[in-house]
Amino acid sequence: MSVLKPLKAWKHLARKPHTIRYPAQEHLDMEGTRLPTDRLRGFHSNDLEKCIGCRMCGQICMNDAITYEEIPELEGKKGKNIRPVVDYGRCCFCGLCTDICPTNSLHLTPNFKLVSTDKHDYKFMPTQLITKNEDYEVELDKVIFDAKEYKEKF
Amino acid sequence: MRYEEWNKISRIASRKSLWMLHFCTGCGAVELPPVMTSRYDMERFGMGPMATPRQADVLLITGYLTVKTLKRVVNVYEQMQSPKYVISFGSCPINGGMYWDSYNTVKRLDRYLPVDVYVGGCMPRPEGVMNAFLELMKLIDEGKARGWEKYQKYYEQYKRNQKMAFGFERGKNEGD
Amino acid sequence: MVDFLIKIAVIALYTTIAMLVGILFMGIGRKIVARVHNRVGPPVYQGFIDIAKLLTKKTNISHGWIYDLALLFSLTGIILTILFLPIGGVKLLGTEGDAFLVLYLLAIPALGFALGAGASGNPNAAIGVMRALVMMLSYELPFVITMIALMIYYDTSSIAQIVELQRARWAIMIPPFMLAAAVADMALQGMLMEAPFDIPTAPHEIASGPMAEFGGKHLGSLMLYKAGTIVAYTTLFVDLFLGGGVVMHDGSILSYIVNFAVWFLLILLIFTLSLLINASFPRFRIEQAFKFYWKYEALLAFISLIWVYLMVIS
Amino acid sequence: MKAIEIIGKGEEMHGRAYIPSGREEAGTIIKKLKENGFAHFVMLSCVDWIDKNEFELVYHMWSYEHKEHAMISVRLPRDNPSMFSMHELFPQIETYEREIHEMYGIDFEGNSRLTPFLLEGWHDTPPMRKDFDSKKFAEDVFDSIPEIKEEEDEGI
Repeated sequence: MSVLKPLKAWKHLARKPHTIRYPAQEHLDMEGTRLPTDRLRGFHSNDLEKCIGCRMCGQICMNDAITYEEIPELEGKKGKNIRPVVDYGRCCFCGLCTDICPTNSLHLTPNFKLVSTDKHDYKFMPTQLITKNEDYEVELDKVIFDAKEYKEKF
Repeated sequence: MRYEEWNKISRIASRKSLWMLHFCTGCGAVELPPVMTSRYDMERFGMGPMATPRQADVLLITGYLTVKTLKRVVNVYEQMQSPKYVISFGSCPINGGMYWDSYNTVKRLDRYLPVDVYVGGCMPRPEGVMNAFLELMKLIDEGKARGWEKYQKYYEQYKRNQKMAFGFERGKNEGD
Repeated sequence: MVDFLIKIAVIALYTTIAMLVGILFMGIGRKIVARVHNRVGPPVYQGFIDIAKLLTKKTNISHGWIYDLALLFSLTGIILTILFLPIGGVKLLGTEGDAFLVLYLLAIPALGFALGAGASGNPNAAIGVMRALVMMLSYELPFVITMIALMIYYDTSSIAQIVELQRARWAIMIPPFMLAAAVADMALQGMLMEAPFDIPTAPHEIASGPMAEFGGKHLGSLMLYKAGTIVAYTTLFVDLFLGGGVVMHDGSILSYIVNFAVWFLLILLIFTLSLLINASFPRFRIEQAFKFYWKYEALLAFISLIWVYLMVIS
Repeated sequence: MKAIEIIGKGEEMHGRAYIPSGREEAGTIIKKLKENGFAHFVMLSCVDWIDKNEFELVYHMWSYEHKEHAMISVRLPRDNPSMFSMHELFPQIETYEREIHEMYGIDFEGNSRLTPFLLEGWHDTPPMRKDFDSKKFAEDVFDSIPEIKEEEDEGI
């Protein structure tokens, strides 16, 4: 009886729901990997020590999202003392800026959650507190999103 | 019962029962099905899609807004019954996003409608969308989500900006 | 005088309880549908929150006094229907021939709803009202035939008496009424506007139909009306076929409580069944629904009527 | 390439038949192709060749019989461009013509529905023309809209 076939849906009553109770529960995929994975293109992180202020990222950015700001504390180091400021009201997370970056200091982190009531919160200088920088992998809890929190390495 | 207490009951009730308008303007509409359906299930918070603006509490601006859509969005927003809230998704309503030099995309939504919560990303993942809903609930609970009062207070400024975007003023300046 | 005041107090209590049960059932219904969809669903008390939110909304758009009063009209109609139905074997109002009265009263809330929706002037509401009235016309034929079968069998036209006469065994245990109960259950599906007969309020086709222009406090009272209909229609079904949930007859306080609990469980069962059907079937178009009721349902109802008639005369 | 055989001119381009045509003969070519199996009118597109000072209208057609894609190209001058409407042959061309009229400012003789279509209150150069500076327009129009000025007190 094809009329009664939809009643197969009642089997879900006896099952555990498929839902992820999001704020309380982590999103895992079938193999148990945490989602989103580390390859997700979220907000940038920039190693201010490694960055040389070459303006390459701003030139390649097709959305005009990257502007530069001066950090006087960086005077006297290699390169210029300007560092990129990303406007996330423009950025489309294409990753061209990280590909072109000659020192590999600019990365896209899997951090994507930013909810705010003020639109000016979306323009900031991506920074990173680096303890060990030989690894490409970015340690998430070491990323900070405010230039004011920048501390010198030594 | 005093007005303040009544207000508090209203806030508590509307926080747990936010009905969103099912009106999708841009690419962010794709992020809503996982949020609405069984994977993230926003009905856990009492949220649900509603068919008409009269019944809805939350207006979602899911992505870019063209001038033509803005006209409809403003109509829809004014039909909603207050307290009403606006959530803007993604980069485009913040500062133009990918369409920053487009001839037809209004770039900063807060000049035309009062926005309560912004979500970053292009587009945000469903977790980001859920975060925005939770943030809005928190704001309502604290009594800070007052976009609709702002819209009433600065109505003339909003109307002037909307008219400028719709091209009435533009046409007048050129003399036709 | 005191008797009169006590009666009024009891009526108020019953109406309140019926409304609260209806609102609770809306929450339970959403939970059940969510579970069939493999979701978690809202909390069970969600209906109370929704109504509280709608009644505390700050602006309300009115479309004239017909729009405002029509909802009161339908709310009154549904409360009156509840009062004429024995709940847990307790009869509040009612007299000889109230089965016919209830049939008329069932039409009043739908008409009030239609009046309000028509006054809103929205074209979607007009389409929805037209469909709702066609739907009413379609489900009433099989439902009335099953009711006539019951009246012939029990030789009375009072619902309270039908409930009384089912003491020995419930109507659903008699073979022809099994068929009649199946017919009446599908008619109930149309009365509650659940799928597959939810075309009058199809949310994504005609923007929730008659409710298209309702918002704020108006939608809140509409949800109260909806809660009332859930209780009224399921109670009608339970009264007609399941003996009104009466299991103890000695008239003690305990029997009141037990009968009430059984009534609650039975309407919950009927409502759950209706929702499970709602959650698993797609929607009929209006002419398909009409055909379903007037062709298959009416035929089955007629068969049960003839069967009952043959049983009575033999 | 069947389309080239039917018309008797044109060349193969990326696996498709490319048939250059004059403004007047395009109608007869499309009609002939339609009669010979090219029953599906896919779309009408337009290219602004600003260096050569001309527009190129491309009529894309598909044949289910020959499994072949044919492109009929018509070149028009950039000042006062106009073309014959073909909505008698394929009714759906009317919509493409409306869009191209709006986006490029090309006039289609015989199309009675060249009314505002996608744009809202447009008074400028048609936006898809290459001499239209989209960035400057966006800056002029949308960036000039002022922010909402809020008063200091939060007593609302």
